[in-house]
Amino acid sequence: MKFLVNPSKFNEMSDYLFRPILILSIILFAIGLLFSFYLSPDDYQQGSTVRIMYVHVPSAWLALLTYAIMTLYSILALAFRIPFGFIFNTAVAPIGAVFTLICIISGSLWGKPMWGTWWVWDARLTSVAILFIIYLIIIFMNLSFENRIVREKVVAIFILVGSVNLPIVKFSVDWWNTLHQPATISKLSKPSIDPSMMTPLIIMTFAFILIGIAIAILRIKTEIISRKSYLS
Amino acid sequence: MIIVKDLTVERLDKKIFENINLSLASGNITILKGKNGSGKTTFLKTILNLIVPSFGSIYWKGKLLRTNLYDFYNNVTYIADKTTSLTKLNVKDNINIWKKIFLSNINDSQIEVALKTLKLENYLNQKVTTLSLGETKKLELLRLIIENKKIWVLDEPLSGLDDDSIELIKQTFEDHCAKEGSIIFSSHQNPGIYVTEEIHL
Amino acid sequence: MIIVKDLTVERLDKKIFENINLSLASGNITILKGKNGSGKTTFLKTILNLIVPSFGSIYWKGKLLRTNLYDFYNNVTYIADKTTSLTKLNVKDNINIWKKIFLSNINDSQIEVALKTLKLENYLNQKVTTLSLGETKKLELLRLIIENKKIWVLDEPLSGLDDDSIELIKQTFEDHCAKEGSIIFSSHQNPGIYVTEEIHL
Amino acid sequence: MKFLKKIIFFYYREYKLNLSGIQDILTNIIFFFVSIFIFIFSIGPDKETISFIGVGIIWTLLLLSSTLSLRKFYQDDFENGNLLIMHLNGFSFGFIAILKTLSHFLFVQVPFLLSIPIACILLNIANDKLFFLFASFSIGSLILSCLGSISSSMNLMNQRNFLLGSVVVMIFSVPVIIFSVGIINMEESFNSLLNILFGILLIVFAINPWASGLCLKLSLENN
Amino acid sequence: MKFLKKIIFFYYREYKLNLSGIQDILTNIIFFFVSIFIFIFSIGPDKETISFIGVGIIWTLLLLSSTLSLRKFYQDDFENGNLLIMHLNGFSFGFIAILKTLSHFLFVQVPFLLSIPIACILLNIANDKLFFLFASFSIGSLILSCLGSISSSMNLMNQRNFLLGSVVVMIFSVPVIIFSVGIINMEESFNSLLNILFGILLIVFAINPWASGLCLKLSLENN
Ligand code: HEM
Ligand SMILES: Nc1ncnc2c1ncn2[C@@H]1O[C@H](COP(=O)(O)OP(=O)(O)OP(=O)(O)O)[C@@H](O)[C@H]1O
Ligand SMILES: Nc1ncnc2c1ncn2[C@@H]1O[C@H](COP(=O)(O)OP(=O)(O)OP(=O)(O)O)[C@@H](O)[C@H]1O
Ligand SMILES: [Mg+2]
Ligand SMILES: [Mg+2]
Repeated sequence: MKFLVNPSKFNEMSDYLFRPILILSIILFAIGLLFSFYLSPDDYQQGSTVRIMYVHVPSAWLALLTYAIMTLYSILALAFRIPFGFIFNTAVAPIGAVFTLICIISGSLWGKPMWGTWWVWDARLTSVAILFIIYLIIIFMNLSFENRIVREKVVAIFILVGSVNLPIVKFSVDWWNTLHQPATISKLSKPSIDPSMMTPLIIMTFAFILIGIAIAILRIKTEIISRKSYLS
Repeated sequence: MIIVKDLTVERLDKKIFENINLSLASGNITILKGKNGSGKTTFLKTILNLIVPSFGSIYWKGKLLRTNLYDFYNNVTYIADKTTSLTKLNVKDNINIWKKIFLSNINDSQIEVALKTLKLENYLNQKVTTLSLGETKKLELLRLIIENKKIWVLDEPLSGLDDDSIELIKQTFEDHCAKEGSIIFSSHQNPGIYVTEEIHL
Repeated sequence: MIIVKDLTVERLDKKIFENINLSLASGNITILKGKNGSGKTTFLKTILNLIVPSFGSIYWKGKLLRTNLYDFYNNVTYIADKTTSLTKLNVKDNINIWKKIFLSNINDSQIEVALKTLKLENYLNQKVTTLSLGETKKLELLRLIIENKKIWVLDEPLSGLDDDSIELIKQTFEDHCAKEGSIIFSSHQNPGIYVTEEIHL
Repeated sequence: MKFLKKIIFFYYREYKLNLSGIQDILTNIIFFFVSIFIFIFSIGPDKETISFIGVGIIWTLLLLSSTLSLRKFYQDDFENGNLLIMHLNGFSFGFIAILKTLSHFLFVQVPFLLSIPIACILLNIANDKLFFLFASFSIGSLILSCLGSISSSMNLMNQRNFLLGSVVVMIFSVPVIIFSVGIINMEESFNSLLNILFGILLIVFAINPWASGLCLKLSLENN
Repeated sequence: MKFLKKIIFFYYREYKLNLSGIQDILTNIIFFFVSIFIFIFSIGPDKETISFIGVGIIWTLLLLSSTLSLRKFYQDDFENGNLLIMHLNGFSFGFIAILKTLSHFLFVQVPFLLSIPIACILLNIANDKLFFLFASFSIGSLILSCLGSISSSMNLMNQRNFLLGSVVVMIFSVPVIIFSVGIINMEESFNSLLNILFGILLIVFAINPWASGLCLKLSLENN
């Protein structure tokens, strides 16, 4: 597992893995799209808008997952002085931001037919919006601080502090009585057992994960190259 | 009092200077010479522990400077190559602020004398922005008198001054050395100031 | 080209200088000397019509300067006693901005040569804040080349420069005069620049 | 031609100074949204209330952003001598004032303008109000830029009474803002009211180069 | 004794400096009141709504205007070398950070605090809430000053993108705001909640000298 913390090991490993991952992700994505558009039934209440779920939920999960991993790497980088953590964070933040954006946009598109508005200020949506802004701040910090050493540390600390937001996103629906959860659970509780909806969701989730990994590999590699001078 | 051993400083991975040695005893004047960009300012800042050298060490009273920093700071006045007076305020306010914030033990009459010799006595109520270049510089140099410390670290103290003022500075330097003070300053020209050591960067 | 007659300038009801005369023909170099606060900067600014004199008049090409201002401005480069480069940007950006905003007819290779002779070619991507004092000054003087005007009005162009750079400036001055340009500059020391006229304030 | 080039390059310079890249504009926009968030957090998520005061929030933020940047208006260029250098290169003071005002509008206010549609979604402002908001907002923000230019050029002078003057100018913006905010809720007479706003804009726009130019000239003389 | 004197004289200096920039403070306060007017006008004269959201508005405006003044926090003293000179005269960076934070509180936030009673009248906030508002506001604004100190010292290393620092401060202050606004509407448990707010203050106050001091040191090294 050394390749998860060591740049050169990571480079070796990713050379093996990149192609299979890319191919697999494309295949999965195609199957997933096929399933979600043709092979899954309409929801008896939501009609075909339920298909937004196959984009919305995986992207939401990945947005959270990415941030969680970034938090882990920040701890690694700060506490154990593993520079790969900084590299990882710099490379992966935009990916997480994109997932969050997809989640927000698909959610809004879903919300218009379901709730009647694009946006409400309930706890989940608000905390996701804040997650998005945190991602953006991380990206901009990376772009605008000049001193590399300072920048990395500041960003890592910021990621750590910002991780407070994660449980809020995840559990906001349980902690507060919000619009988001009732609207979904009450209507999906029966169908969610239905494998015809579960399968495409799982396939899409894996497709999203693999695409994320593929892009992350590319970005991490460029990041490693741009830091060659001090890593070696 | 200050001993510098094999100092090497890098900035943005570029070596600025290498293996500079210096020992500044009390009563000494050291001049720092070198081309533009040769690292005079950097050297002075390194001595003041504002820049971390990549190699070499600095001693103050026999101990490593870093371990003994505030005692060193209590004994040193630094005049930077740019002016630090508050441009929005007038000369008098600036002097007052300095006097207070440096806990100066100089009394008013001494400052008045200094102002007079520097020919600044008529500008007390003028804002610093409206002073001429040389006048601002002279105001800055007044800090030497106000702070009244033993070691003077001066970055281009002579630039922008006229001949009379330079003569004055020369005398001030000599007085200071006679009182066991020590001076290290950088300058492109040396109009006859007697120096004990010359460092070329 | 420029003729100054009986110029008297007051500031805050204080007479700075009185009855100064000057005539600057093409190919001439005039040096302005005087103590700190004697009014060199004020004089140069008055010539540039930035300060209204209380007495006397300035002529440009035989006409009153004030009636002919923008033609005059089209022919003059002013280097102030402080630096005007944008400190937040790097050297390259500054040069680019200057080139564009002055509608410079100088091409890139000429600028490159100038950068090389000024030894600034390695600092193109460095921010101006991190340049040394002399480097900033040299960058400022680059404006002379970029603007490429006939009359140079320079306030203490030599301060902060090392001997090599001063030599370079000297040569640049001579070249400029040979090309029918004229220069008026203020300086506390004159390291052997040949001047046609010396004005003492 | 030369004139046009000068204008273009002036804005090239302003662009370089104001933005080191796209991320700066985006930061502006994020700032806007975060401010909206903060408002909502402190006011509460009640939909009705939010759409009620939405216009007020947007206007306040506009005002904030333009006062926030007033210090930069002339101060930097004045202190580092760039104003002088530009003047010596054929920009008259009045002209500089016009260009600077538009640059303030362009680089500070326009990013906000662009994010208004999204803000309207977040704040539950009805779509049909969007046009009114946009129109009154763009005119109003130009007025604010002009007033800001006058006030901050006055600020350059180091005499006390001018300092007060700059504050007084800021106070002038109060009726303008209140007027513009009011406009949006009066859809019937919107056009005639907008005309009045436009008239105010013309007046300040005409005064601005003259007043700011004079202040710039005077402050350079005293420096 | 010497220590105390240094502190006193530090504030003498800050006082002199701030007095010369009095128009900035005035502009801030004008901004504050103008914004309140905007809200009143956009909401209409409905007293209920106004007093309902009044506290939230005051809080948000406080936050926005303290970010408005962040630019001045260290920038000036950093650029003209005064930070350096003070450090060389025995002020450690962390100490400077503490003093500066308090000075920001004193010269920027306190004027606001003083104008709260007037704002309360304008916004129809009940008198008995004034005390709660004051208490939570003073603690909250100190928290904001600390956050501001950290962010603007960080910004010294990143002088281009000033707003980024403000955005960071604002994001961090979201919980503070939610909390403080909540406090005021829960009069029964006010004291215990205030204690929590006070706890947050202690945390940021403890982090501040360390974090800001480090940033100041690093940015001086790179200048
Ligand atoms: C912009 C608006 C929206 C945002 C930001 C958003 C955000 C999220 C997030 C972050 C999750 C992941 C939660 C977790 O992992 O537990 C999620 C899950 C989910 N969302 Fe949304 N959402 C939005 C709108 C909607 C709408 C309109 C619907 C449907 C009516 C919806 C239905 C769901 C469902 C069914 C899940 C699956 C997981 C679960 O049941 O908890 N979302 N959303
Ligand atoms: N913060 C910095 N980052 C990177 N390089 C720097 C920084 N500060 C200075 N330098 C570079 O270090 C070199 C030495 O600068 P320094 O200011 O010490 O020169 P100097 O000898 O004082 O020159 P001058 O006579 O012009 O004042 C210069 O080439 C300068 O560009
Ligand atoms: N705006 C102003 N208001 C009032 N007095 C001023 C103003 N500007 C300059 N002065 C005064 O005018 C005198 C001349 O200033 P000037 O800057 O012309 O001197 P200088 O000859 O350039 O001196 P230096 O050699 O120091 O640069 C100085 O005594 C200065 O204090
Ligand atoms: Mg130097
Ligand atoms: Mg001068």
